[in-house]
Amino acid sequence: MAAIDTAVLGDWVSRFGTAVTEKRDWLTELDSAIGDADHGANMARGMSAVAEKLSAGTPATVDDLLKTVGMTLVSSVGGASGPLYGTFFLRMGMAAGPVTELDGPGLAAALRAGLDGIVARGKAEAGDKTMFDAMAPGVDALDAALGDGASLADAVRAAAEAAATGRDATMPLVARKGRASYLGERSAGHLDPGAASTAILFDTLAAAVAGSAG
Amino acid sequence: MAAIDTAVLGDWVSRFGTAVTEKRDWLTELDSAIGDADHGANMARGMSAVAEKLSAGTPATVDDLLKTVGMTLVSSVGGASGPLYGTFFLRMGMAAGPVTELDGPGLAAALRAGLDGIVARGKAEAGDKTMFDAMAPGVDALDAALGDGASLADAVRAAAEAAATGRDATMPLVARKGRASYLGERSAGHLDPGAASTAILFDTLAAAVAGSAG
Amino acid sequence: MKKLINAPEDVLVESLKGVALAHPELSVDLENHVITRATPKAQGKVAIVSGGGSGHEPLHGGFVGTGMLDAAVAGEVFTSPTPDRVQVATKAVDRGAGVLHIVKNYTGDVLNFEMAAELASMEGIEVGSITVDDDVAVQDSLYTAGRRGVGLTVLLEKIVGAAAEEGRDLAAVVELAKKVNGQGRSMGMALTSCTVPAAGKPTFDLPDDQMEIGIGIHGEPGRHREPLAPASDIARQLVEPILADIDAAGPAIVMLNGMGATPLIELYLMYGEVAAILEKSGVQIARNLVGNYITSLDMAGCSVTVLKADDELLRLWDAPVNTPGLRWGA
Amino acid sequence: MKKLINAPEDVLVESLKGVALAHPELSVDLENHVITRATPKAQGKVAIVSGGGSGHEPLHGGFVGTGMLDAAVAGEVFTSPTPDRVQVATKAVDRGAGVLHIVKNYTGDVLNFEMAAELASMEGIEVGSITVDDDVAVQDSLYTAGRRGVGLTVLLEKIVGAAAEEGRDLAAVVELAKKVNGQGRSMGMALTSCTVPAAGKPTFDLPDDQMEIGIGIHGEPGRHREPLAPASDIARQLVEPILADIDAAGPAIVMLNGMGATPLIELYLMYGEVAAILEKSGVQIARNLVGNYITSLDMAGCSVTVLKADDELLRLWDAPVNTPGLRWGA
Ligand SMILES: Nc1ncnc2c1ncn2[C@@H]1O[C@H](COP(=O)(O)OP(=O)(O)O)[C@@H](O)[C@H]1O
Ligand SMILES: Nc1ncnc2c1ncn2[C@@H]1O[C@H](COP(=O)(O)OP(=O)(O)O)[C@@H](O)[C@H]1O
Ligand SMILES: [Mg+2]
Ligand SMILES: [Mg+2]
Ligand SMILES: [Mg+2]
Ligand SMILES: [Mg+2]
Repeated sequence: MAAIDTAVLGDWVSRFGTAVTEKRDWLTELDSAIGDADHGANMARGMSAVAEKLSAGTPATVDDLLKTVGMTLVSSVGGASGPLYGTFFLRMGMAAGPVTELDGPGLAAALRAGLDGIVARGKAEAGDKTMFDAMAPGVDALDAALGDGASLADAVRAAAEAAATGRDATMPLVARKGRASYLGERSAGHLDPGAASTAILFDTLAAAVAGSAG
Repeated sequence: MAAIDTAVLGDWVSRFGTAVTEKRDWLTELDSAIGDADHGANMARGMSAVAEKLSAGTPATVDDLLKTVGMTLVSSVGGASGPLYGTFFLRMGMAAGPVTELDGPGLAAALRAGLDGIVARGKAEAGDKTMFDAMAPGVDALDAALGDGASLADAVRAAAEAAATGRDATMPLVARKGRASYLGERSAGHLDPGAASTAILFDTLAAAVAGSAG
Repeated sequence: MKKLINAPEDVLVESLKGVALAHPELSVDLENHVITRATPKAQGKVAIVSGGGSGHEPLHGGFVGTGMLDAAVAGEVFTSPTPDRVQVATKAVDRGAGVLHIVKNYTGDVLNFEMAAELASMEGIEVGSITVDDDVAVQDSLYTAGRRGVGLTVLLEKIVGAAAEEGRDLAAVVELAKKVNGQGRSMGMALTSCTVPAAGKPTFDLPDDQMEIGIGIHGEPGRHREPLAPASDIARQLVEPILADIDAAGPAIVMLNGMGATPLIELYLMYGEVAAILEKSGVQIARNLVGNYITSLDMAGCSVTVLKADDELLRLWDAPVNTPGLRWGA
Repeated sequence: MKKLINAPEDVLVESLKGVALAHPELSVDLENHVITRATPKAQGKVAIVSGGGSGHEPLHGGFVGTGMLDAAVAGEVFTSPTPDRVQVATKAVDRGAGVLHIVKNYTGDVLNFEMAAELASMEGIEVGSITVDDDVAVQDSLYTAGRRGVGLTVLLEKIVGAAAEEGRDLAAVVELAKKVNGQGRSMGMALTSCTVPAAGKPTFDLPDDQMEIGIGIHGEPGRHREPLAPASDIARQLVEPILADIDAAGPAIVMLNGMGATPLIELYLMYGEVAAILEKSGVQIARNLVGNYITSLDMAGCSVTVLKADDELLRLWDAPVNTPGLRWGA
């Protein structure tokens, strides 16, 4: 399998929704330690709105699908993660355009555009202890694996692993963006909740791609 | 010893002050269970104002002494116990008159007048679960012991014992007066705080009389 | 005990100092714990004095001002003030037309205000008195201390204050106070106990899954303890005993009051529940108050007060009031 | 979790229902969680919209009314509202003279209001914006999210609201908002954590003998944890960092704000302590507010806000305001 279609992307979105809902309490727990105890609720609320929106059927083109996801997140989540994840999906869709499937490089470019969107909105840099610190390694790893000739399935698995590593690496960091930054030194020693949800985002992408290959 | 003078009465008042201050937390504890958690603080505040007032010297006559105690309690305690104990001492003093000592019957009559004052203000009856339920048995026992020819020291000791028994007997009662009455059936199973401080009042009277005899 | 205080014995005076600094329109007698208006009302008008134990703020000090009280006498926490201090307040505000004492029905308040009225009449001041007893959690009976005075006190102080400001004489003001007291009832509940500063620990223990129904405003435990319930159920448990006690059909003034530690977001939610039940029962809420008006230190919980109203009461309710705790039209 | 609620997910809407029932002078859009004045201001005047996560009541909904906000947008508890809802509010209140967005400086609020402003300008509505960042507990830096917006928001909404009511144009209103934001600073502390309804348990654990200094208004733990201290010491710990950050000598408006579960008796006591320190430092308190104005659900604790004031600010402060949370002159 060298490309994924809207069905696989729809499956990704649905798996992501299921996973953040299942891990809702954990995400909130992480946000209690260094934020305001709502990241789990925010993501679960947003992704259940997405599921509802898509329940009528998956849009025919990649950009329609991803923009719908983005718009729904923007208008249902609020908080920092709403505009950030919303912008991520909106920009991904804009980069992908009105196609029906994405090959490896297409997917990588779309994810990169999404990441750039998050940076444009939130101005996060590496090491700020945000979702960026899981997402950037994920996107970089995808590029690298594809460049090394890996299969799409292997490449997204590598991206998921890199995102998880990035998430774990937020633990010792002192936050410089988002609510956790108010804690100063006290933010060290905790995982960033947004990095944790982003690791789930990449993990469910790998699972969806693997599922479609199986 | 057939009579007590103002020094003994002064000693009584001072012992009562010391005792309620020492037992302040216990009295408040009792008031927490069925009242508003201030009886210990109220009595300690009042009796320390009395001590301060009397620190210049004990008045020369019984009525002066007791009325001073009563007025000071009225103007420093507040709550239910302020007017009640205040009236008790005021009426005791009025009954005693400008004498310098009280014999057994004189003391009994003064205490009876104090008790009547409490009833006039608070309308308590036997079994209402108030200070009345310790004070009335105390005064009755004093009358009875004196009638039986007991010495003053023995008679006030008997009164103290009766007051203590009366206090203990408030335990199973359902309160009909004061704050505890708001609890209805739930007031049963607790000692009445005012009955507890009244038992102390009689106990310190016995101690003061015994002290003067020794 | 977690409180923003210094020593427990200084809480009252230090808090009054803060009131004095925050409200130049009030005069605070730190020795007698009496709060009066800095500018007294006109000669010839009835003056209104209330008071009681502290710990119920904004009641009573926060209701001193034009259109409401002339003076408030603050006792120690949950302890009624002494007669001599009530008398200080009474003398300070008398404008030659007599003084109304608004007393909440607790043995301590009743006895101390009674003695104060005796002192006042000895000095030639005419004193009228109303004993507020609106708490339906407590059974009224000739042989007990009777119902407690709770939330209705706020509404009564406002309405009677307006009448005094209009220039009604003492007899008329007392009459009105009796009318209000006869037409209003309250019921409260607690999610947690309060902690009296001098006691240093909660007055009662309440497990995490329990609540007290029928509490007063002094940390007295309630009439019964129940498993924690949804707001809609709590609203029913508060409103039903009130409606069983008075026929409140028709226009009413309703207060949803917080006990001190319950935030506004919950109080408004509760108000929604209470209003729905009342409207279904034929009570037409003409005016309302939602917030912390008569509290019990740091107790979490709420109370409902329903006052059957007619045109006269609504007009007096709407009259201008300018106090730290209630203000409109001024 | 002990709260007067039904299901955690219904808290916001059910509380808004209560607001709608309690305040006929407000219009509540239960679908978009937007509160507006029932009677809009005159055509040609700048409108003021604020909003943010819920749980800070009376902020912002309680400050909608003449002389203050035109609309408040209520997000879920501690979660900023979405851009489309801010846009609904913006459109609803625009009277042709543009709309000021008052945003507290949190990434979520800033991003959502930014997107809302983009939507508004696409529809031809002129939007100005002020980001309030007054919390001296947080260090300001180009490389971080910067200081949080806390207590000053209340004072700014009042002053800017009065200016808009006077008829100043959008540029002038934005200018004034910047001036206020530049001259005011706040600092807060907590005795207990709050509990977010959806989380069901306290956001942080705080032992009985500890307090948090430098907390925000979302249950974020503070900058450091300390042994519980007397009020006078806490006052010093709140006031000193403010005075270290701005030169506040001269006239000022000072707010002593409760976090939601601290009763008025303690807030007044704290105000006394704070006022004493400020006066000693040359701050002359010209106006003050003591009470629960910007809360953090059921958190116990308080915050201090100091706004350096001049005649213009004092005049706007004194202008009539008629909202559920602040009312005078009306
Ligand atoms: N400026 C930013 N850039 C990128 N991500 C950010 C930024 N600010 C916050 N985040 C992410 O958002 C997460 C918090 O999301 P959430 O809890 O839903 O919103 P809020 O902080 O408004 O409550 C943080 O853990 C962090 O990963
Ligand atoms: N009507 C009454 N007659 C006699 N004693 C009473 C009456 N009401 C209350 N008391 C006594 O007062 C005691 C409570 O005193 P205290 O706690 O100091 O005052 P308060 O109840 O005002 O807080 C009760 O325990 C009871 O003994
Ligand atoms: Mg969060
Ligand atoms: Mg008591
Ligand atoms: Mg008491
Ligand atoms: Mg949030």
